[in-house]
Amino acid sequence: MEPWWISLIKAAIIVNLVMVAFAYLTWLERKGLGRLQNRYGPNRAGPFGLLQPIADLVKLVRKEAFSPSSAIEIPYILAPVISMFTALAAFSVIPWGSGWKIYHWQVTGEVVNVPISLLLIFALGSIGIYGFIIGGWASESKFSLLGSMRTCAQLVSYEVSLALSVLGVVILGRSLSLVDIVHRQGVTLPFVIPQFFGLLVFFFAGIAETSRAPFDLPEAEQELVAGYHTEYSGMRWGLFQTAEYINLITLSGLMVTLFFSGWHGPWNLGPIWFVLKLLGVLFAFIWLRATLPRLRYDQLMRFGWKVLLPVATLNALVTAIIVAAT
Amino acid sequence: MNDFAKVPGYVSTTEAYGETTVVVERGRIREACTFARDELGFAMLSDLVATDYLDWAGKGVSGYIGTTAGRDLNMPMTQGLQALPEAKPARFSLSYHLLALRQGAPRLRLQCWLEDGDTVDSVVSVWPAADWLEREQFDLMGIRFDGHPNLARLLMDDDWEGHPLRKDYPLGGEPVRFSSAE
Amino acid sequence: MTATLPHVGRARRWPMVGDPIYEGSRIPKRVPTIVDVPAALRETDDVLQVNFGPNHPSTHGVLRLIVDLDGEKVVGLSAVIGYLHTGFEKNMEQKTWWKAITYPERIDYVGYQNNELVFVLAIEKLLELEVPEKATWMRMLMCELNRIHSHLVFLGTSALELGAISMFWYCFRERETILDLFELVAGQRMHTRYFQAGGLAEDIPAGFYPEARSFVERMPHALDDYLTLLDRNKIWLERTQGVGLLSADDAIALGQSGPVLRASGVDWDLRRDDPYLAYDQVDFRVPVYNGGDVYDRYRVRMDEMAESTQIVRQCIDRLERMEGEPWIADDRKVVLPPREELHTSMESLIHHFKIVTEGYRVPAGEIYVAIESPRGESGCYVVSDGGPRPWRVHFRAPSFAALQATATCAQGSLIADLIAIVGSLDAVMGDTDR
Amino acid sequence: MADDGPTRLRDYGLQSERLLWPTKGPSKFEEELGVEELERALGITTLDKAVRWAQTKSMWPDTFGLACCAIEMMSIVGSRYDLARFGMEAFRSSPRQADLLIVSGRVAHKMAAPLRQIYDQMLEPKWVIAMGACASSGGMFNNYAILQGVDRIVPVDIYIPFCPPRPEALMEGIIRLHEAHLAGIPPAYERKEVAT
Repeated sequence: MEPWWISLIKAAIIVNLVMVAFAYLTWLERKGLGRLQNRYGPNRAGPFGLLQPIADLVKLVRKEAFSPSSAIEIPYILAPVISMFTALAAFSVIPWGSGWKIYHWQVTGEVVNVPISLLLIFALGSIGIYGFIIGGWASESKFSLLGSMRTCAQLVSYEVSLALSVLGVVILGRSLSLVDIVHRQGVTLPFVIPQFFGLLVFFFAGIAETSRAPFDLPEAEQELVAGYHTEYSGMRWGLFQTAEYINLITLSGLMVTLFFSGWHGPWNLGPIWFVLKLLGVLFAFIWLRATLPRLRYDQLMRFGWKVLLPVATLNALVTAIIVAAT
Repeated sequence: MNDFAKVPGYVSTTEAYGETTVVVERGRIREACTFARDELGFAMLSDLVATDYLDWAGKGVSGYIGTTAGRDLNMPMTQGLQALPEAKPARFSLSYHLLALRQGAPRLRLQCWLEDGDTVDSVVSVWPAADWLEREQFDLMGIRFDGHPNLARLLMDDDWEGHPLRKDYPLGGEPVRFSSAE
Repeated sequence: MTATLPHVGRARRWPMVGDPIYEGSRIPKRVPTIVDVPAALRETDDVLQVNFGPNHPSTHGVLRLIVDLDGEKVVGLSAVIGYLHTGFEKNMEQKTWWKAITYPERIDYVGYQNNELVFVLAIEKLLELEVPEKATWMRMLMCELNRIHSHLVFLGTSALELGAISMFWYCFRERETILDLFELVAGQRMHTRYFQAGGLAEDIPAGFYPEARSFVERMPHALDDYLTLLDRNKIWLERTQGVGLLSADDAIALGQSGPVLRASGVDWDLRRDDPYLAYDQVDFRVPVYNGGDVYDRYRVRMDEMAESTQIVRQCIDRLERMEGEPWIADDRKVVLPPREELHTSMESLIHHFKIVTEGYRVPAGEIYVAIESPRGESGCYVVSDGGPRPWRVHFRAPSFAALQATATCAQGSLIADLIAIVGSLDAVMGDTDR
Repeated sequence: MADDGPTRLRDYGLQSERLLWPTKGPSKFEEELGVEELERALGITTLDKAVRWAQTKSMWPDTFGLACCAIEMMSIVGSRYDLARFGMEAFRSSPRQADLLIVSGRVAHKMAAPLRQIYDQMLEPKWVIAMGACASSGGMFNNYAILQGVDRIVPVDIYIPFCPPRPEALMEGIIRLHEAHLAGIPPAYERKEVAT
């Protein structure tokens, strides 16, 4: 067991790493979309546009702080903070290495190893949704309200499938702890092979959970202007964006952990494998965004309840039966 | 040509530039439109346009006319202040451009004449397409249509004064100064 | 011939020679231009009234839709237009005929060549001018390029509105090549003012044909790309098929034209049924679909792009054999004299001076000219009193007619459909408001 | 440097001020800015410079398409011109998150109120580009319907002539705006007065 202050240091490192990862994810997305659309993407701010996220950040911070006169002040200000906090907190249980021995302390590859870390991630995710809902509701704008309604419906519906889709992994991994699941995959094989349908459901539900295209209805720019964050500006808006992207990173990390055996790989590269796999998953998200049109509300609901949910349930059942039989 | 004589409220027919213009009485325009649609097969109202002839032929038109036929400068009517356009029966004309979806795309212009303040029956019940077209003419020309479901301004602001396309409405805008002296 | 287009789940019928043309409609019922909220619903608190526009990302400019929503469902809809009313018709009355040619392009700023053409044709009809053959064919080429351009803008923006963002870039890539051709010909990317009364403003520049040909070679492949990206995409089909239905009768009653009318199953194209320019001398087919939904409108435009490419190819073939022929009528009362004559001929100088300062005179009369613009029947009603200025100019705007159909199409749809419907009607607000 | 001759913007590093007539006095723009104002505004610190750099590198436009120019404004996002290189591809549809209002096209009197509202909804710092002849001065539409220049209702930073401006022209306008901001020139709402 490591002393508490090591966890603290690791938390600080992880938070900063995740923030940097978020910043460069936006850069990657803009560059990636640019390449997929026959153009360069940002390249004026620093070499290859690498300073672009910094410029964005500074600009957002220096933007006038503002709240609409009709907004309900406290929830309006609190909403982005909630989203941001839960997004950052959720990453703490994702293991990104096997652990190292530094001096005479055994340092593990995650901030904390909670026995029920999977449940914790889902719980934090669910709380984070409140941030989006409250934010849209408190800004007292019709477009925000519509965006909130969509967030509410979409995220709640897809949460079910998301949770069910990992049931198979939990059964195979025989634990709710992400660390145990990763270890188990290191011993046996990545769960993507036995749990392929689980992965598919997880992937689709994950896109919906993070409101990415083609499930980006809550902030469908062409329909609802900007959805729940229509009335937000400056860094408050920035916090929402950060929360969304960190959720995306967390979800991709979770996917790597659950299905692609986390940091395991040939030549024991540890965190490097984790990052590479993470990048691969993130690129899939960007690719989808560049390619697919957006679903309609009723189609989204139909897909969630009539396709994903039965598949996820069946997948869990079949896995359970096979595991019980062998 | 005989067909058109049967149009309710028929007044006259003119053929010019390959186009047929049938003038009908102002009060019977809706009947005429219904007849044209149902009996003559002009299924579509493609356009509705009002023209203000205020001060038409009020001043002579000078100079030569630039047709291939009018190139002889010594001919009368090609030079000087001579050409006066023929007078019109009333201030406003209202032209309904009808189109039949048939071989050759036959077109018909139903026209009626009205003075300022006269109203004309709405043809929204004949062609729903007339809804906005009539509102536009009301907005820009000030022609009132009886029986229109919602005769409000369409293009200009609701509180706009006057009807901009009338000839007595100034062009508006602002004088432009090019010198720095002002 | 163009590459074969894959068709998904829809019968296609090309009209044959001798096919009966649509006989018209008796307007069976009242077609609304406004959707009213049901009285029972208005009483409750469930209706949320939202203002889409005038500044909204997907209203194609400054259209304002007042939408009553019951949840995601559109229960009430009325359109407010006029936010781009520019007073073209009034301004054109103040300009001489040849200066007024500059204005129509700005009316429909996506299909500018066609709008320019309709006004020039109106002047020529009043003047009874003979236009040289080369000019006619070049006009046709430019108009068809412009049609492709317009449909590309439609495709890019409406795909963007449905969330397929990359289509925008792919469509604008081809659009840039078309604009290059325009620039090569006229020196301007948009609003070329290349058509004069009597012909063209300038001769076709050297090097135009190879450039145009390479575009013609490339366009079918680009179309294939678009089809691959959209037509084989389940989400795209789901979003567009069966959405925004407009029956043939309603379309005729609402005065629809162009792709909207053809997507509703009415086989009508002025280029074929009332040929102007030299459309009776080129081979092309008129795509007609029967569904009357957003998907069919998109398909009609896709097929039209392929057909227009073929027309452009035929125009190039024809024009290449007309090297050295005149590009503008030789009528010094209307047409500016050649530049080099100004230095040697007194008469030319006078003509030039008269045309530029006072303008040419057009015989008195009233006419209505209609052509098939990318958006449908673009008409121009012109009254002349025989003077150097038009007495009255009025444009029959296809977008104006198309927008009237919004309410009919949007009955019982969701917000997301509304966006698709407004996009599919392809209204240009400049055209609507004038 | 103000000793020998009047203060010019190019003395402060605004490179793109055209130097065709070096001995000419201050331009209209510089007069409008005022020499004292200029001195004050240009006394910027390093931190200020960094912030200004960030603001120019991430100046997000609002999607405010009006007429013909809007089509060219769209093409500047297209792959040939690619505004994304300047970090500006994030066309925001909510004015709250936008920094730059490109008024692209003619503004009818009916549209003036919405335009002003959009401008007021944007948060400082904010900039306005009047794109095209119509937005700058009414252009060829000197009539009852069109506002003769949007500078009547919103303070304009950059005017771009032409009808419609080529994407390159718009890009030059944007780059000049960037340069002016980097050189320390305050946004137009601090310099100009408009009727409210």
